Amino acid sequence: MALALAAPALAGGNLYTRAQQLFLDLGLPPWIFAILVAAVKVALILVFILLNVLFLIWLERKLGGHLQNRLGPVYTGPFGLLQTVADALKVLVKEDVIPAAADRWAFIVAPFIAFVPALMIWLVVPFGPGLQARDLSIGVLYVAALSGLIIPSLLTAGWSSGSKWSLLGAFRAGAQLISYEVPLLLAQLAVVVWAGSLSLNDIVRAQQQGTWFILLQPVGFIVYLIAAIAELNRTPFDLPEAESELVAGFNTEYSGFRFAIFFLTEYANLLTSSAIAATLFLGGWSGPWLPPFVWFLLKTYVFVFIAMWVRFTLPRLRVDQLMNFAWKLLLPVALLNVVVTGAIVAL
Amino acid sequence: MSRPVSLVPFVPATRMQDAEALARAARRIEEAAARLDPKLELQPQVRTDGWLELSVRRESLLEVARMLRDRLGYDYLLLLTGVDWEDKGFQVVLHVQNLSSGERLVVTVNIPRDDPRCPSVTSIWPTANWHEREAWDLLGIRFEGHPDLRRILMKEGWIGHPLRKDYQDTRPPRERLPRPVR
Amino acid sequence: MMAVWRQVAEGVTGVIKGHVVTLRNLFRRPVTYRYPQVRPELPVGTRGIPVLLSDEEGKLLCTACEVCARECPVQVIHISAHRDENKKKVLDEFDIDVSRCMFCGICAEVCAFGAIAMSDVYELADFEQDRLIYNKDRLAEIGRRRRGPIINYGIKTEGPRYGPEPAATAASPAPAAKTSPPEGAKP
Amino acid sequence: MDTQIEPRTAGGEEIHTEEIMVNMGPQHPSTHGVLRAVLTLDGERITGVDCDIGYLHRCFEKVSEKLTYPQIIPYTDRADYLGGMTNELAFVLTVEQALGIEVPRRAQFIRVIMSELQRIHSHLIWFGTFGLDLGATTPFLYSFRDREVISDFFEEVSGARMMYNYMRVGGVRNDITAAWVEKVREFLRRFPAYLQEYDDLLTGNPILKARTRGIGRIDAATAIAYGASGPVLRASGVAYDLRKNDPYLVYDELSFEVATATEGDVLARYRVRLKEMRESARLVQQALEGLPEGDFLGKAPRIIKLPPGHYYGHVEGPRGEVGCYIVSDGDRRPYRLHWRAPSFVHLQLLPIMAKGHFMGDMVAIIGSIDIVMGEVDR
Repeated sequence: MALALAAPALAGGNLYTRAQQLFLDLGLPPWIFAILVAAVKVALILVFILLNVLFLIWLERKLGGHLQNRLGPVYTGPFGLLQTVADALKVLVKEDVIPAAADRWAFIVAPFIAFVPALMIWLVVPFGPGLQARDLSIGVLYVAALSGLIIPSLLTAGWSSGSKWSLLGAFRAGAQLISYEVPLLLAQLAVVVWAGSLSLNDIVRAQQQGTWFILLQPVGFIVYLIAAIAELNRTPFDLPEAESELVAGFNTEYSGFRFAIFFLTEYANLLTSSAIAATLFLGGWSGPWLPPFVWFLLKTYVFVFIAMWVRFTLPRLRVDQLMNFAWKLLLPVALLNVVVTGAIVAL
Repeated sequence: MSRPVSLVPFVPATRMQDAEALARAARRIEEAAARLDPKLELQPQVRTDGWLELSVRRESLLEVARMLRDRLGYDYLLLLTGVDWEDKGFQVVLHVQNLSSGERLVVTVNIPRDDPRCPSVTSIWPTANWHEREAWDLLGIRFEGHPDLRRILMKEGWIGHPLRKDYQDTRPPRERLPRPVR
Repeated sequence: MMAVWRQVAEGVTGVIKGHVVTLRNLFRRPVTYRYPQVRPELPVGTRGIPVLLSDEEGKLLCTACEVCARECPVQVIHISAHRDENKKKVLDEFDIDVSRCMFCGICAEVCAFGAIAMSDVYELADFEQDRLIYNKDRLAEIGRRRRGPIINYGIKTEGPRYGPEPAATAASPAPAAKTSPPEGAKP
Repeated sequence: MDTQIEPRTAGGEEIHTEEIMVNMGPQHPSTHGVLRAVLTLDGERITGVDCDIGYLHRCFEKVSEKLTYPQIIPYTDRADYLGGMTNELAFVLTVEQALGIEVPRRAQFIRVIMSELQRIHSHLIWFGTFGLDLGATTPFLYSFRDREVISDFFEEVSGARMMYNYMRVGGVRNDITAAWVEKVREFLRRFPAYLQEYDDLLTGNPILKARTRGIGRIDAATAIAYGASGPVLRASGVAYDLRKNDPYLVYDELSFEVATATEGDVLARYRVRLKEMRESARLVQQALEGLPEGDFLGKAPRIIKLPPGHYYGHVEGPRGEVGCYIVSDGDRRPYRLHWRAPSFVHLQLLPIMAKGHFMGDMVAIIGSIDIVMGEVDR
């Protein structure tokens, strides 16, 4: 967290130009400097995500525990804070089992296909004013494109495992994620229409000048919330890995660190979706008194809390109800929302 | 969606303790059997615990069972099992009940030990399916006309029928913890 | 149309109600016992392992009548005795194979001399299988830790959780592994 | 299996599809033990179910032939390990009926209290695991929280939390104390609030309704033909309850309603069980009110020998009719003992209920018939 907080100083205009000047004075070609800056940015984001994911996993277990009248992890570290670290260590030293029936290379590669896009999205997430790895002018589109990349990963994982449970899980994952991608994008689209820009930074600024989009777009927010939870494979939409039906769905056969990568991806995606929600609907980093970065984190965790709260309350939908819900309810509502938004904006 | 099923009329408390009611029920069975086939010669016995007991010959079991269900309303098979009486042969025991009147009946069928066959009543009371499979599995009574007579509790390829009194476990004895010598 | 709206409203309130329940429980005190640190206060008569009781002088009450061994449904009690010069039975061995005992308490119930009782000792895990056969010394030792009267054929104990090591008599040298103290034999 | 798949076409050409066979169990999170169901799936739709049981077979009936009657009592606990009290009761009632023993009134009341607490206890587990089957983890923890209280009651009075060995021929093992009664009263006072919590959490939930309504439907005729009993039969619209229809103990002196529903689907069974918990609480309340003074263990012969003959006794267990069939040849040991396990009977209905439904419904159906494999395999 400290590293991330120090980021303004690193990426801030002053320090940045000074460092650039230093490099040019040393006679080094400018591309070396560009690569170095990029590497620092990537490292910072990676650290930020990993730290948060560690915290998220702990939070999920602790919150889940207390929502269910139990304690959650208590033994490792204060409040069991080091539980995730302990689990990670345990998982890493476990045997890496690749089933005999598996399609070996696809099986090995699948977790990483999911993991890399989950990290890449963070390129465009604005942590604070100017605190953004790259302000793409098509930010929202970029996010949408990358978040869709998880589908091939899950399909690959399920198919290559050589297990029927995994296969069923993969089919479910494919159908579900594609279906919920549509209302998710439409919910984002309404925000984009209102803000008049695809750049996440511009969207935050638009909210800073006006009001938060959650107030202007309540329907959009709810659609986003539901679709995002579905995209994250979390209860009540956790069908691809429904443990009471499909054992563990697409990752039934995964163990050891490959399983850990899937696990990590899942929580990284939760963080991503929450960050995007905070940016699009809750005004991103904008807010009084506190530093922008803190505001950003707080808003992200509001969404995280909602997602966890929902998980520990609701039962799971059935596969056909899931599809009906997406196509017959969520999609029309999201479309209507876009149309109404467009009409208002046009007026 | 189909229509809701109507509630079967509530059965009043029928302990069936009074011998009169039991005797009446026994007579009904006797009369129905006589009407069906005089050669059946069914003699329902009245027991003290509220049950009727009826011994049926193996050949006529199916016929009697159908009569019991269709004519006399014994629609509910509680359990079907077998008893190994060693040299006296096997006995198949059915407990059936008339849900709406509360009449209860034990049907026993004696079958010789060297020819342990018995007609299956699965076609009359579908619930008999697993009960008969269990009786076949554990006692080795072959139910003829059963749709799917396989072992149910023991694994496939098990040798022998464990609930028979002369069953010998052919497996090697399990390793026991040696008692420490003191 | 009205019916549809009512259904939607019902659904939404149903979901919200559920969330309220979980949120309310978030602020409730957890009910978890932190087991190894916090031990439950077991009622008298809880059926842990059966133990042998002694009189004030520390002599076993058991008369080797073998009723318990006969009545035990799983046949885990092993008794051997000899007759002394007064033709009185003297108990030599009394072993209970705890790994097969099902803690039904019949042995304590049938004992006419009150020599056997169920104890509240239930943590019986061990690293060696033959240490699960409790001999009369270990059973008597747990029995001597009794506190309070016998209620529901059971007693409450105090002190260390495990019985003492089986005495290595000169006649039969105990295996070497047995001399190591049992793990977790802390007070 | 006999269901034909309609051919699918794409661009005029028929697509070749195949049913897949999936082994659900014996190690599967929702088969409630070691049930192995061989499913034939057309996509997600179930076209056939074949149950394979016996993984938990412990030769209960064979072992019983070698044991005296008091020694069998702890074994009956282990048949349906979530309904120990009612199992013991079924066995003990059969023996008492054979011997013609009169049981003291206090013992009868205690038995009623224990059976009904056991029913609540068992239904709470069912509620939790049913929620778990449907993907809701929280109800499980809540119901176990409340069930622990009842386990404590049992432990205090019988010495064990699950394998009670509490019923005796002629009465019960231990008396209940005034302090215990007060504790149970306190629990019953809080119980409606618990049930309200469950209702809010799960019963009113639209997802639960969508998942359970119209699923696994069986009509009354099928239920009767397949020998269903208990909540499964009552949810199909047959008000058959042994406590009313063949009253044992003092049930005919207590007032309670038989919980029924007519739909015969998973939701109906869910409702029936929740209602039964309320009724059981009422019964415990009444039994505590009317608890007479007196002996808790009546006179029974020291050595129990049943007169030659065969005897059948049954009680209404949490899962249905628990029956005990004893054949005696006059010895101290039964010549033959057969256990009518409701779960064994109900499991036969699974293929009928599951056919044509989705994979996800399968777990809901298994959850709704509330099987205990210990009882199925005995």
